[in-house]
Amino acid sequence: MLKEFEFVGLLGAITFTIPFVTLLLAWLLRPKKPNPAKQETYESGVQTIGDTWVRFKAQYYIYALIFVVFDIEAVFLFPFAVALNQLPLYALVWAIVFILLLFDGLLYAWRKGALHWT
Amino acid sequence: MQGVIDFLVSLNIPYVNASVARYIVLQVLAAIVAVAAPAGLIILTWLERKIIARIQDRLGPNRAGPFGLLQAIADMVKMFTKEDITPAKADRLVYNIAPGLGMFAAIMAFAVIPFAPGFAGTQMNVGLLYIVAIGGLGTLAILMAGWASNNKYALLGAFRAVAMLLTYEIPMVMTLVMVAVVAGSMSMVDVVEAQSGMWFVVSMPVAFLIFFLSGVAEVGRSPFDLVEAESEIIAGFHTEYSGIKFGMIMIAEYVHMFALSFFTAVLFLGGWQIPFIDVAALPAPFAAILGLISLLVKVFFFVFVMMWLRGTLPRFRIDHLLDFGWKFLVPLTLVLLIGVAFVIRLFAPGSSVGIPVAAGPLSGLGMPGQVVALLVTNLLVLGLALVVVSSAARRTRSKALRAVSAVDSPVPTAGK
Amino acid sequence: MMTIPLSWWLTVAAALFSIGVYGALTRKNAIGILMSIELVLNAVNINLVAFWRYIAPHDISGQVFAIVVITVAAAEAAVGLALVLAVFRRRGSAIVEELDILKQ
Amino acid sequence: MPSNFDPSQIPLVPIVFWIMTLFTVGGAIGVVSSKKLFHSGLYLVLSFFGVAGYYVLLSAGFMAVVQLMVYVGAIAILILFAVMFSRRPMAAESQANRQWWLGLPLMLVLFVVLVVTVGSVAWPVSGAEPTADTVQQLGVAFLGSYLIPFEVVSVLLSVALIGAIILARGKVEGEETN
Repeated sequence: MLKEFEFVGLLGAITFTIPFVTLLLAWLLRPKKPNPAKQETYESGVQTIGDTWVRFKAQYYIYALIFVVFDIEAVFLFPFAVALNQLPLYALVWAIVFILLLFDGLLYAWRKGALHWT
Repeated sequence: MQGVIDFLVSLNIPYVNASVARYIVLQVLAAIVAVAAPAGLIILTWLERKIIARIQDRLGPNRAGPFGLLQAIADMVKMFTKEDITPAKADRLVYNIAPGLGMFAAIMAFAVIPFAPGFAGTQMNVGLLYIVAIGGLGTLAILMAGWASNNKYALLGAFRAVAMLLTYEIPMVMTLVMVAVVAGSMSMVDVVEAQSGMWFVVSMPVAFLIFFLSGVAEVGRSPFDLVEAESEIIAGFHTEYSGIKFGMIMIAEYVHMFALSFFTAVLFLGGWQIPFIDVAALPAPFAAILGLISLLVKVFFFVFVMMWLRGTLPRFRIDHLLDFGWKFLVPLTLVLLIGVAFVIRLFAPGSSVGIPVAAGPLSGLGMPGQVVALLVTNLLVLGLALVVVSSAARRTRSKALRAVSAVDSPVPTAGK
Repeated sequence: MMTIPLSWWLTVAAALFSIGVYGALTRKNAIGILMSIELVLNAVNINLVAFWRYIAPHDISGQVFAIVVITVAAAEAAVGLALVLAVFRRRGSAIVEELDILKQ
Repeated sequence: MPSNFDPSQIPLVPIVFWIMTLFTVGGAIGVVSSKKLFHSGLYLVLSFFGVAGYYVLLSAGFMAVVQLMVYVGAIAILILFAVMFSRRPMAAESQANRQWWLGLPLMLVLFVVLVVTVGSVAWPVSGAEPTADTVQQLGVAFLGSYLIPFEVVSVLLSVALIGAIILARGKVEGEETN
């Protein structure tokens, strides 16, 4: 198992340095003349009003919520997919039940209008 | 790759034994991948500008160097020498980390790709999940960038981008499950080898389409580029970024697009396979070179398709996009997954590993039967989905029409 | 490969667990408390996987348990955060100490 | 350099272990001590990442990618979303409550007790290597001996989804939407 991740580690080590090298190179090359007007928040020339970190609508959170659930479903489905040929036929039925139960959750969200973009 | 290792060992350099040689080869491969992925960007940006220009009946860059080839280099130089402004109100540390993290995630995706027969950095048996896992880091980078900029447009853009990425990741993961079902393994190397009989694009065209479509959305390219819809939210999550950090975000986007083309080619178009030629059986250097060329041809085909899409399609609206993802693609992929798993199990050969399992009832039909059954399942599910959608659309339309006529009809009576 | 003794893993997991418990006890914000609980669950998972690897590598149960723990952690995070958001919208605060409506 | 130097004998595994420990424990300390909630969330991601590295060292590759996919790709995003929804998440105020001085010795005592316990048990370590394809084993386990937990998980997830949607959607008057 470790052998399989060696390449990921090596690539990771090299890739990790690339952003630093890029930033360093740019830091050497670029001019640096900050002034307050430049550093203002850019909102198409209009002065910013109030706090940026205002609240956004809960819709975004609901999408993330459904995503988490289906992400975990995938975690269970991948071992099932790989082992499919080692499983008796009734196991397939149980897997389908598993998928349908989650589908049920999605259908509920749909019916309740949680998927509706307002 | 084994050949190269043996060659290194045979040179009898001090300290270089088999395991050291293996490390050297892996390290060199890693270095090539890590440098080539962002460097491929130079070709990609040039290609993109040329292709889009042609589609729009323009010439595109043609001054710098032959055919404007040096334009991309000039752009690079510009990125490096521009002043890099950090807004005073930004969360400095997070603001600076985010582009680097995005770049890191995009390049790391290349780790599991088999480039040619025998030339794969890793045979990791969880390769398909690895793609998804690394993709998650990119999502995080976008969220960090949008957040740390302390700009309302950037934050709104980041929210939209993340909502879209999450939406389209589910159909993508489900198609990956289908690939794992058919290949019987999650290793990319095994997936390529499983396609030596028939490419998955033939047996599962619908899954292929869904994968590519949601992949384009994941990359955030047109027509799914509402993340950076200028007319609505300036440049989305990277509104505040300038200079090289903006450049890094662009690099990440192009590398991501490149990686997606690689994944599509490997997962559905047989990777390094060439039809009717058994590449892996050729003598070693030819197999590697031919395999790599075959893979790159497929990759650049998908790169071209993506640019073509960008040149011809208008942008989606976010509510349409999310509805399309949640209400069409997700149910469709779930149903398709059930169908594919069912077909594969029916055609499965018996097994005596672990619990002895009887062969599927249709296993006698063999590979051609399986391909035809998969194809039929794919088309059936797609047909079913289209029928359901069009009937639903007709219902909504007639309801809307009725509403309109209900509003309209009282008007003349009131006039009298 | 087994150059690292089992006790190292258990010690690290213990450290993670203790830090998580500390966070759960001392954070003001409900979201911070949830984060600390995730740390605790991660410590548990390290233990499960380490036991699988060192004591029963042929019995996959250790990983099955760990995956179920991850699932439960995700469900907990989803519901917990939704709860925090709901409370936050009602009361305008996610600070646990200010949510003393039952005391009044 | 000694003549019998063998670069393949570099203790890579302990080195990676310590780097990952730095990530995990450092991230965890960041989570409980950071003054900004958003930074706490990012430290949490760092900690999750270190744990994924641990799983690789423990030959549990599947667990490692699942850790990245579920924790970093999904739960961390969910947590960061929630942080953004709560008020003044960037305000640099102390995030610790009044009992923090009590928590600190408690944590140390807990840690010492755990370490002493760990050290005092003779763990029946088996030297066996795990079988290569753990993913397939997992699939067989989930649809074989662990079938009931497998189905219960899907019920749990649906219930969590439905409950969370009900909670998150409750409308409050005068709420701004963007």
